[in-house]
Amino acid sequence: MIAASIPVIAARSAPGAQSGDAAGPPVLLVHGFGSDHASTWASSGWTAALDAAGRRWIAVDLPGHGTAARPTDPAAYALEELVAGLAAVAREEGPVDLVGYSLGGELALRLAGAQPGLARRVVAGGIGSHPPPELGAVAGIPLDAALLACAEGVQQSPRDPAALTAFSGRTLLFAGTEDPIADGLDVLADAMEDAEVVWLGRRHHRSTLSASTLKRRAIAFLAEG
Amino acid sequence: MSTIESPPVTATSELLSLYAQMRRTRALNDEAIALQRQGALTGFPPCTGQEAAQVGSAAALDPAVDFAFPTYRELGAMLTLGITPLALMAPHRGLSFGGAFDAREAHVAPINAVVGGTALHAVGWAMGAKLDGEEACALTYFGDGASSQGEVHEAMNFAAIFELPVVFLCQSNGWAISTPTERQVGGGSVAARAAGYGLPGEQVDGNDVLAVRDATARAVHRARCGGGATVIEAFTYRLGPHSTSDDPSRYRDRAEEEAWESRDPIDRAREQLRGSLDDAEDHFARIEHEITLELDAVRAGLGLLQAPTMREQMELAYARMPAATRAANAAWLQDGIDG
Amino acid sequence: MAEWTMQEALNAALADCLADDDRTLILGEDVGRNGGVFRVTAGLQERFGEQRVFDTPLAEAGILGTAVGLCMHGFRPIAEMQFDGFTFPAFNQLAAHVSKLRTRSGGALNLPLTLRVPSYGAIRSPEHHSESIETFCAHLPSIKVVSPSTPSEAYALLRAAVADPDPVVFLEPKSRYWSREERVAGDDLVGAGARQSGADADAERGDGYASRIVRSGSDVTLIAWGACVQRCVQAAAFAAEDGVEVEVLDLRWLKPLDVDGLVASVARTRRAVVVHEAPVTLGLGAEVAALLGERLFGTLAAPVGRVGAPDMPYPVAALEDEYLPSPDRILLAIQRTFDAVAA
Amino acid sequence: MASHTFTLPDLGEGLVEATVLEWLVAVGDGVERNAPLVEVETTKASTELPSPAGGTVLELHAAEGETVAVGAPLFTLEIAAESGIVGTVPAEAPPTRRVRLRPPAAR
Repeated sequence: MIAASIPVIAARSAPGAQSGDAAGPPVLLVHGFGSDHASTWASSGWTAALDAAGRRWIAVDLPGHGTAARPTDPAAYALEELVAGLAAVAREEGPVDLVGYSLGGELALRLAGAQPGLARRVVAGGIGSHPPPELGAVAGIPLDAALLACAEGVQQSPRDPAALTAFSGRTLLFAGTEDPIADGLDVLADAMEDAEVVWLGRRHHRSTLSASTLKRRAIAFLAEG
Repeated sequence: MSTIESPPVTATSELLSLYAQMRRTRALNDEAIALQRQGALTGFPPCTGQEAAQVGSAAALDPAVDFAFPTYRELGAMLTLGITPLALMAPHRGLSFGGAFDAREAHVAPINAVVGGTALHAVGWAMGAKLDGEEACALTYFGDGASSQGEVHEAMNFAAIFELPVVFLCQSNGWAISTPTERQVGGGSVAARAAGYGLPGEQVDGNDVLAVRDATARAVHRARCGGGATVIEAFTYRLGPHSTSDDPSRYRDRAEEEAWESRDPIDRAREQLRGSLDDAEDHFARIEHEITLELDAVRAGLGLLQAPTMREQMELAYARMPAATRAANAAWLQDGIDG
Repeated sequence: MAEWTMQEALNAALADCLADDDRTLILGEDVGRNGGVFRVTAGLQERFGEQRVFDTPLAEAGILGTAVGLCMHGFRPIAEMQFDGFTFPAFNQLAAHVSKLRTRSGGALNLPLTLRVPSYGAIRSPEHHSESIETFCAHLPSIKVVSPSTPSEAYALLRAAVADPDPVVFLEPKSRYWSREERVAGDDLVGAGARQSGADADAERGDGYASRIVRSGSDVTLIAWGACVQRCVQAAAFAAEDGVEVEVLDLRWLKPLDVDGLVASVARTRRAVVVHEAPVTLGLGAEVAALLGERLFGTLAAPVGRVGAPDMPYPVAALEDEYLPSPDRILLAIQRTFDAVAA
Repeated sequence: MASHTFTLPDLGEGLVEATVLEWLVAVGDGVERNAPLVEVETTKASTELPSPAGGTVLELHAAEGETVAVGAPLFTLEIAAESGIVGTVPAEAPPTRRVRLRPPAAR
């Protein structure tokens, strides 16, 4: 496994804020392409909501993003390498509840599918049944050498659709109704053993995560007995 | 006036106990704020964010030998010096002013809200220790706000002239209610003033618990060996309000608070411990468990704290109450019974 | 008609002082952007700027000493001590300089400063936040001391205090900051320039330091100021249930004392009781009782009563209500003036 | 009671306006300082803004879907006059009595 493919733990919940083990395993938060842990999970209010619900959480920065290493070899960003890197973190901290968005959502599903022992539940959004669009072309994100390599690495990875839906545990999929990337999300859910879908009205790819109804629903889902 | 880099990390077990004391302080501090919101406490001055400056400095003292002089915000220092949580909560139930503990036994002066004056008490105590030939040191706490009081300047000068074993521990926490440090401390540094009195002055990162502990330990050692007084300026930040009835949003913005929140002294110590202890998580779990038990005890004990009767409070006024006063008090109490 | 609280009335008075005379300014801890810990100076820095309303370092001697210097340069400073219990570091300035400088300078240096002090107890706060300092201040020559009991009084007396050429200690009853009162239309003082209802009423009697009768009665005079006036009004209402007509006299000025006003009232009722929060020993009640004894020895039907605190520091919040002068303690003192048998 | 109108804060990165996606409080609700207040969307992403102060919501100055310029009024809070004031406001409890006066016959 390529060391540079391991994500960095960028932030954690304050200790003692949680009400002990009864509150469930730590939540591993995985952001999407071109973003980082802070703008995906902090400014959207997710970390505050998890704190309020007494859940421990860990937020990573994926390679090439935020505080993580910035390799420029596309091979470091191959899907299976990113999944293996994420697995290393989950093994260290795990088992975990996985919460991922966009590229992070795909990584979460693939990790849970490949190594079910590391994940208790998965919440994944901003994805669809078709392979994600030309990552490099996603508007508004300044692309440096690392991000270009990341886009290329993910794009060229062999995409085994079955690996995306292999996880048999409780899964919550979500997306905005105005998000074209989420085409076929229902098909994805049907292909999974125990998945349900939440659609957020009037939301597109970049305005879905902060929806308060989504947070309430996801935290309740993660807290189910 | 020297700025000393943080010393080589001492034994990790020391850092772990300092971390535990800081977590304990933060937990009790947050519980007190919640209790005030629920009406169980009349008011509370949080020390959120200042745990390292308080725990680190207090840990350098030997309460059996030295004497500490707190103000009203030194929850962390007083816990570290062995004062019980309930003793420290009593004033905020309106049941005691100085705290329900024996100052003489604890070698800790009562809680005090008129800042600055106790610096001179530390000078007096230190003079007594010197006269008695004790190898002991007085440590007085004050903030950037209190550094403007004349008494603090007089205390530093007396300590210099009489070469007294005193540590002036200034927690420069950024704010005196709504007045920022730059509108409070002329010249920008309290430690720099020490040179004016011929004393050594030292600035230290108040959010680095080991740096504070080591700087204080050096000053305490210097004092005990007859080397005289030291002024330590620990830069930290009052993350919370002045007191539970203060609203900081009136005078400072979230951006500044968030910047300091990201430099939380407890997070820093926790990450250091994660780096040097492989079973860190187990220790953290144990510490949180002990804190939970202690908070349960505090909540339970709070209701059992008894208010003094007026008669008891009256007796405190004199060591030997004059007969005329006793008679007048009795008559006054009788009116309360008749009326 | 609109209502206002004492805090709002004081805020209005300060605004009018600043508007009417550009030599007035306000200094103290947290009086600027924070608007004061009781919001009495709220909005003033915003309106008049940081040159006229500004925060000082945390040093009471520094605040009062600076105010003296500002007077010497022709300003009319209004300084705030954040709490009664914090004033003592400033007492050297008060006793050694504010009280003596005019005499020391042969009359050349006037000190038209006003020292505002949130005073007295009853707000459940920690130590040093509930003191009564009127006796310490009134005992000093050249210093005047005044304490309002209602919002409109607070407006009028603060305007008078700031306008006075001599140093005035202005004791604000913090437990009454939130008391409401109707802003009497005809007497609408906000923005009515320097007209102070208190001073006007006294125009025909004395020089503007008069007391006022809050409630007239024939059987006994209750004498109080600041927060205790309301306690006397409550006691008078109870007394009326027993057929006793109590006169309540609000002293307002504690230095100088309105001797004529006191004598006029007690000459009629022949009985008097002074009520204050401070300890009875050497409290201001002692001065009032001595004056009335000297002026009305032959008329008094009983010694002047004094209701105040015992000889102990202000107690913890849990004992505050028992410590402060209750209506029952006032009624007991009134009854003693009935039971006294003249020699 | 004092009411205070808060404006849309500077969202950084040179953003000049934002669209209200969803109010997380309604008029009349109590809100704590730093509690979730409103979700807004900018060209960059959607974020959840915390309340800058505690109080009761008096008025919301922009409907959901409406775009607000940075610095323009966003909402008004009623801040309790006593909030942020040292000490507790004494309750105007009606006084009680036990002492009865017995005035002398000749007065």
